[in-house]
Amino acid sequence: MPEDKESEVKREGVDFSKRAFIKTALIGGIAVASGAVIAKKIVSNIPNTGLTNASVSDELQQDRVMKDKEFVVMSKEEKDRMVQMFVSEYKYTA
Amino acid sequence: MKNKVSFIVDFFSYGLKGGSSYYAWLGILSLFILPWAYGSYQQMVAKGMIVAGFTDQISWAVYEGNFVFLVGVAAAAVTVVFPYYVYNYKTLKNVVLIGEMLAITAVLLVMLFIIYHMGRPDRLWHLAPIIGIFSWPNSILTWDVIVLNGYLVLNLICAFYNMYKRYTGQPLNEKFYMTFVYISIVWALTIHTVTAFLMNTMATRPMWFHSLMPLKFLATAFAAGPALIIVALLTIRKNTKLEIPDEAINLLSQIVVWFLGIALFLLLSEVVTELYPSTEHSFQLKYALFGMFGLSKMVPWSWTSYLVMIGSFVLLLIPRVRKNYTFLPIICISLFIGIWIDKGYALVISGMIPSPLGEFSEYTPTWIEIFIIAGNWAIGLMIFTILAKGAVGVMLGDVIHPSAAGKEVAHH
Amino acid sequence: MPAEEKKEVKGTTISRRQFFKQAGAVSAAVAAAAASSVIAPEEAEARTTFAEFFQNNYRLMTDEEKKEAIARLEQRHSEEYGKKVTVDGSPAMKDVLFGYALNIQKCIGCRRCVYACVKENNQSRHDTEIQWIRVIRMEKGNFTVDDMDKGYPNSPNESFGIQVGGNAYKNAGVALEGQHYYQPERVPEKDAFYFPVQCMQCEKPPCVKVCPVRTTYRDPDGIVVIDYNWCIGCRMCMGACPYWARRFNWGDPNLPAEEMNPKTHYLGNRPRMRGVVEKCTFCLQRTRKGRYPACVEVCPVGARKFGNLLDPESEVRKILDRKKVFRLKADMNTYPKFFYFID
Amino acid sequence: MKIKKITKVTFGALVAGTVIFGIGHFQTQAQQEQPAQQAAATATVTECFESREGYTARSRVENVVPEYGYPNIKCSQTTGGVLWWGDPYDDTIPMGDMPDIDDITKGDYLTEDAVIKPREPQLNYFNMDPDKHCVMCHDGKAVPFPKDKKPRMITMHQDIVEDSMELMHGEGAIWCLDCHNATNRNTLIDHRGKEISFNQPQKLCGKCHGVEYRHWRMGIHGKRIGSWIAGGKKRWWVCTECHNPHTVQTNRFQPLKPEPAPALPKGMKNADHESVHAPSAAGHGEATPAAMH
Repeated sequence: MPEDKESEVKREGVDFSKRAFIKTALIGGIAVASGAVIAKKIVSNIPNTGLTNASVSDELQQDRVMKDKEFVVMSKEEKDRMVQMFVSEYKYTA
Repeated sequence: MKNKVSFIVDFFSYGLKGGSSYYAWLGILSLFILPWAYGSYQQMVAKGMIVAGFTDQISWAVYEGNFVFLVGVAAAAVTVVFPYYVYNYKTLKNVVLIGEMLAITAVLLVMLFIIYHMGRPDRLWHLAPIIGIFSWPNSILTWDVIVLNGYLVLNLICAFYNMYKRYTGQPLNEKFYMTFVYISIVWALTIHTVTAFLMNTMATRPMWFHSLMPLKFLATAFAAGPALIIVALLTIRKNTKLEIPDEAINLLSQIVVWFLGIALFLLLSEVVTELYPSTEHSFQLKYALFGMFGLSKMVPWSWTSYLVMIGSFVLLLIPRVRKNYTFLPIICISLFIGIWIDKGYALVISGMIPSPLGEFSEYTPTWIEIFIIAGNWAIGLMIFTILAKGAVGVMLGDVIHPSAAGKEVAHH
Repeated sequence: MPAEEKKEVKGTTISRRQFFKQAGAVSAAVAAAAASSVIAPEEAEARTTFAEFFQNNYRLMTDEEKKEAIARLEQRHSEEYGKKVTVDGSPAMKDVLFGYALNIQKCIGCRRCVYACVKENNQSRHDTEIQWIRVIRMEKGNFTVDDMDKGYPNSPNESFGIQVGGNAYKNAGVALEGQHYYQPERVPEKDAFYFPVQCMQCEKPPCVKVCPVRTTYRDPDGIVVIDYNWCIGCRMCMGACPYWARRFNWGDPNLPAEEMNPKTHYLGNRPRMRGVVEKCTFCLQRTRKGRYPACVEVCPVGARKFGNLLDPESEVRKILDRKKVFRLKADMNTYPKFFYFID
Repeated sequence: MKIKKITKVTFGALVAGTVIFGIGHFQTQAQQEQPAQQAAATATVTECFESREGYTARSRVENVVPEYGYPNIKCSQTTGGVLWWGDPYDDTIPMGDMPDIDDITKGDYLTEDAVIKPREPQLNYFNMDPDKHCVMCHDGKAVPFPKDKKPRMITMHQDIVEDSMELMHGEGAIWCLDCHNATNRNTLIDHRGKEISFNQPQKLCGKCHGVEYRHWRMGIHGKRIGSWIAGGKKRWWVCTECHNPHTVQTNRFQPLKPEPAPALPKGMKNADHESVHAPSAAGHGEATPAAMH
């Protein structure tokens, strides 16, 4: 009985070998291609990372912090309404 | 006119006379006057408020706290006036005048403290209507000026009119008198409510900015005020011939328990409301209860106050303790001090921490400030002693116009 | 009765004034000759404080009274500081409503604005030190994305096997929680940004509302000013201000004569006295003459912008048009005219 | 008897108190005088920089407005920065012409009264001839011109430009002669070969940084002092007065020494509690229940 099982597994492996090969090849191909793309991306970015990071951290950091703080930025309409209020309600009293 | 002058003279000369223990008491109080005078000179004349522990971060402190607390004590006179006049609770007959004397003293003391709180007391006249600018109704402070002065006047009228009529042996003009009594009952509620508004309308101080504040103010006031009246009554009963029935004291101690219970309930709901969501609005309360960022000067104070309040409440719930007149004054005094810490110290000061810009700092009273506060209290106690003594004299019939001696007139 | 009293008050002031006029020439000469004299300033102070005691709120003074009050101050301060001090009383300019904008991304936290303000506005230098601008250093916080996946509490007994997200039990922070007393070697620092706060000259100022004697009020150009001579020092305004913009002279201000800025305004930077509140006025002694406030001029990175909100060509209006703008504590509904912006 | 005793004690206390009071009063007076002496003892810095350390050093001149006894500038005693301008236009020249920009705002009203602090007088390297400076060497003979603009390291001029070896600007895509004029080194040059004065670097910078340039022209970028009134006289800060063009990529502004922290509130010994803060960050903030966008 154990022999039977073994042979069955082997048989299955043989039976699906072609399809399995195509599958492997496809996945492998995609993996290689995407790996290459990623590698290319990484490699092409290497010379600039220092400067880019420095720039990003310097320029964008406060922006990020402000977003974390969630101070409410006024919408365009809100600003216009406010300015309109300032202008229309201005009154000079000596 | 002549009668009035002789009444005043008799009233105060009786108030200033007493046995050796009476003088010893006044003598002890007058010992506080010297450091007080030194402190007052430093603050008012020599250097300004810099001699006290104030900072721009904590710009309201103990003077304001004492002010708030004493407004409550003043308002508490209503706890004896109300049952006596509205419910005709006759056992309070001899208590009402003491309560009114306490109210007068407390309002005077309130004004004394607020003068120390002001940066420019010499410019107080700017606040006077007509010659100055009285920004009523916009500024809550002006409301407070009105209610406090009004309350002082009402109490002076009620108490001294009553006493003067007793002095001359004339009957009271019921209509005139009762009108003022009823007005003063309502007025008493307004003074502490308005004082609470003074603080809780400051939206930028989250610890004060909630609508429970006036309620909590009244509840604590109606616990602290009667507690002091109980102590005064027991002292008077022990040292004078004035008859004060046990029922009167029992009623007052019941009032203390009830309002203390309400105050503790309000405190609990405030604590849960603030601490559970734990938003930034809870920072002030958290600072008071647990300290924040290693700053914890307020913690022992606030816990002492809360524990004293809870302990007194539990003890006073037991009728046997409440009716034990050796324990009762001890509990009353500690409760009075406990509520003073809560309202006069912790509430005002932790309400200012952190500052609206989130800056944490701590408050340290200076010695000069302590001298001034102790001196003010000594002055207050002195005024109260003399006024109460005079009132006792009137009630006993010792202070009486020669022409009225021996007459019996029914009085409230 | 009150009217009579007023007349009396006025009478006293005038007679004092006449006395000054007679003594004026003499004392001016004395001041010029002996600027270092210790007695002169004290005398000058004693003479003027009496008259100042009875003067009315600046807003209610007649032009004549204003002139008198100003002349009194000019003479006294000139003697006191040993140089010619002018006290300007110029009213708000017509068709001007001042607005301020601050680029929060550019601010490097160098605190130069703080000290420029102190120099311009004659604040007390020490005991107690008064500064109208406070710069807060803020950091990126600990509410991190990483923590979102973490469970709390860590003990399996209490967690019921359910994650609640690592931030749920943490306290919320304050918008303005940060360091006020930062002192690094160099600014700007990495991982920090800086948030200067000063008076916002609110359109709906809570401080004005609570003042019991209306010593603080809003002038037509939108500046909330204080008549230092009318202030009773009750500090209601300090309690009500959501921006902690007001400072109090706890003691006599310490202003060295050589550092004193002699070009002053009655409602602005004239030397203050003990026991009164003071605050930023957007340097109205300058801005009402057309000059930028001192903090705008001194900012080394140009983060501060100032102008007329009624003029669409002004720098502030252009910023409102083009930049992302927010207001501090906008929910207080105070309508601040101080805007923070980002590029 | 007791009353007499009490009176005696009270009187004694009164006398003792008066003595203590007197001593205390004089002591406190003595304390008050100390800080004033300290303040007088501090030295006065008379030269300080404006925005960028090492770029503009300005000397303090007394009595610019004799009526008030103003100095033209006040210097920080602690950091050497300018803290206050008495005369905002001191030492300036007119901006000169500026090309129009096609902006939606009306006109170019600001240029008329614009003044700048000229940079050219500061170019005093080998300043024997006022017209020459850089041209003394870079005349095409003493130092040969490079034939192309390919970026390369140079070792020259680390004495004038400390960061010349590590040019960050342009991330390696540009180099010296993209901005500096090869044939007339006293000037800058733009990509079309137009000579630009060192006084007006914005004409060069604006060629790439158009948005910043337009905002600068509008007055919403950069620094100006003088009159806030639209069209009023202003001293404009030009690009290089704030930004170091060689290192601007990493440091938008050169780090500075900050002015001292405010005095701690009375009763506080240190500000250590501030560092205990768990810095909040994502806290919603009083003003700020909603998200930013």
